[in-house]
Amino acid sequence: ECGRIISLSGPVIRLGDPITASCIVNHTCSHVGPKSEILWKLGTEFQAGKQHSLPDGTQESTITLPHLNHSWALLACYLRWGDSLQILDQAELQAGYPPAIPYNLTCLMNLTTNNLTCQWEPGPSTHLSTNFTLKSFVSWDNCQTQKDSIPDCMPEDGQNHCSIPRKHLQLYQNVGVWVEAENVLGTSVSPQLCLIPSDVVKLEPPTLWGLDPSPEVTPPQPGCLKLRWESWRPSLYMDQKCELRHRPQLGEASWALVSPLRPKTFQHELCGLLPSTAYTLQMRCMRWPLPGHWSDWSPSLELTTAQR
Amino acid sequence: ECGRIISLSGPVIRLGDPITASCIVNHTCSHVGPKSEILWKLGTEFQAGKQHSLPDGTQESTITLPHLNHSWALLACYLRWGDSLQILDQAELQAGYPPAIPYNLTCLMNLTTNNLTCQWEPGPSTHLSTNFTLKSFVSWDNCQTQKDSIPDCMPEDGQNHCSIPRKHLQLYQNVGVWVEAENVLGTSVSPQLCLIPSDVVKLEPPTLWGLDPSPEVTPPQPGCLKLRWESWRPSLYMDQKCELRHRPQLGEASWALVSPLRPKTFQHELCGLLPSTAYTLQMRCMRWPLPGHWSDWSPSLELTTAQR
Amino acid sequence: TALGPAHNLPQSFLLKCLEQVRKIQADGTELQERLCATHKLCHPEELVLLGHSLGIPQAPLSSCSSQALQLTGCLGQLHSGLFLYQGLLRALAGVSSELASTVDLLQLDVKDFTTNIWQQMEDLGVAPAMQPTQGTMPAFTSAFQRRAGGVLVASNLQSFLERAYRVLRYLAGP
Repeated sequence: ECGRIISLSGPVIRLGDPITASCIVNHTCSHVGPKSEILWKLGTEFQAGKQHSLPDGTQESTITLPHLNHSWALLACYLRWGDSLQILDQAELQAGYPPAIPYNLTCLMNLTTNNLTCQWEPGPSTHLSTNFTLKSFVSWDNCQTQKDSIPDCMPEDGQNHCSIPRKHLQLYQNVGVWVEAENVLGTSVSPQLCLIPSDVVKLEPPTLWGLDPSPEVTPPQPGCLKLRWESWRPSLYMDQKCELRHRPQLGEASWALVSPLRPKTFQHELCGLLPSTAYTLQMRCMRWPLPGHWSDWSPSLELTTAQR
Repeated sequence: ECGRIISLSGPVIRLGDPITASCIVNHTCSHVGPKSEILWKLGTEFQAGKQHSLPDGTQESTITLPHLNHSWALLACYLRWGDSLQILDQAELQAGYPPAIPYNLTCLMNLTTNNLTCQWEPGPSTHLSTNFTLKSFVSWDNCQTQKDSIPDCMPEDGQNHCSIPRKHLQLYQNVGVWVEAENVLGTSVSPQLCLIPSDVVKLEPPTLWGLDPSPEVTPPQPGCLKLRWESWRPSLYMDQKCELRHRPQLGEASWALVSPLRPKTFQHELCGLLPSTAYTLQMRCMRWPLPGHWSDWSPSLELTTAQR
Repeated sequence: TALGPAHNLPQSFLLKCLEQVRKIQADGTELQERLCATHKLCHPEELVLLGHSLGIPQAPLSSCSSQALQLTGCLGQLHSGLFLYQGLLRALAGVSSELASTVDLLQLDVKDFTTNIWQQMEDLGVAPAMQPTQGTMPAFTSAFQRRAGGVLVASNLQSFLERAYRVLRYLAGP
């Protein structure tokens, strides 16, 4: 082996930090004269280093790059050999930042997949391969002490969300959850969230239907509408309160709100409306009185009130 | 245990074959009177069996179903107990056919994935879970003897095609390939194909371009078109012949064919056409003189001939 | 005996060989382009010194020169050369994840071509009793050396194939 690079300050450094590297050329490198010039090439640019001979005749050239302003670069050590330049060795330099502290950690319990899905903001790019891990444990107090462990949740490459499977969860116990970010320059840890999965259930919107007149359903009074609704089926085991909003389709009237309403009813007459007017109705529900989040508003239902 | 079914003719039988099963009720089944009636239920239909006592007081009922006309059914053994019917045991009956001989086995060598992909017709449904396996080997003669083995290729569930990876192939040697189908009622084997992967390469169509007048390209003569083409890039290492077909866009003229053509040309003047007429052109290529398949015709190129 | 175009090699064998040479050349070019794009190792002439120290062997084709074509010897040298390149490509294993599939494909195509030549030598009854065994391969002790070795092996292989193509073209006639 004729020569090689010994990079003194590690293959990965902080962006902006200086890099020192040295390249040695063995005196045994037969084809080479004693005083051959060693050159450096960073990316496409040649640079000279400080060259000196070691007692055993080995040539050494040292270079200090003030700061690396690319996150990746190739540094090659060349030897002038006759009228050609020969590459002796090449090092891949990587520069970046240690991971920032992940923030905005939020979690939602999904009743369809039965997973607790948490997402977070990773912070600015580190330019380095950075692994995120969602860590959590079950706690019987408010997340001061661990009752049961939960395996680490590894998000898919590049994703900033992870889902903890139902089998690791106790839906009515506290779960302490946080995010760890790690790359070759360091580790960072997000603040810990302490939540009860059933309190963060993500409700899908309820479903609204108009009621067509039939033997069981007498036609609505003028200025009234007959409708029924049912909150999202997988959530029917939860006590909920719902609210209905309506407004005439035309014009810029603001929403009128009817609240609170039961999560399920087979027939509801909504009155006090303008006769023979097309209305837009939407509903949303929320676990109640136990803690929960509002669902999104349901898709609009268009109904027209009876004539006077 | 009060009683259980002993199915005499196997849980899986040929569709249409009779099934015999018997159910025994132990005399030790304390709650039961000595002469309790055993009943059978196939699907939703109750049937009586032939019941007799064994020397040790055990009751046995045997039933013979002439032919099972469902591919799957539940057969339950009941015991009359007071005025209720008690289920003692239940057997799942499956009926189907042994696999038919797979046919229409064809293979194509894909130069993008570098796989040899074979597909076949599985034949009529067997109503049973049937596994297909693509078996193959490398041969230095015409598939009489095996030179090198190739691992079995297991298609994805329900798929009737499988791809043999490049690393198991020798592109210029014979490959013997066939399909084996297997289910609980039997096995069947397709006829063996003997092919050379490079002779069954699937060529993608060539690319056709019109040539815009430029310093290097003089405008075409009236009634002529200037075009260039290149056969599919991954196949350029193959000697090929191509053919061009063209016809006026309007009207019902049949295709005129220009053949054979080289697989790549930077400038070709096609003449003998109607002046100032819009033409549709397509090209296809084929490995030649070595064996191969025609590619599909290329997408149409629309060009208009120069005015007189 | 110096053979003109008259020889007992089947035309389909020669056409397949020509096709295989072109395929391997295309694979080799792909490897060279990737080594250049990914690792900025684009010029074999910058790696001569390293090549000496790594001791990358070259494959002779002296029996295949058009002035002194010796068919049996030429086939033997073609086979030995291809066999050598199979070994060199195998020694490059672990060159880098980006290049692994390109090196694998190149090695498979070289292996196919080696097999074809050997089979034809057997058919002509000129195949040695034993398949050759691989000599000692250069030891690449760093990722850089594997990549530099890749450039040198690919470059040597291209010139080997160039000479092989000329003799096969000559044998296949017009």
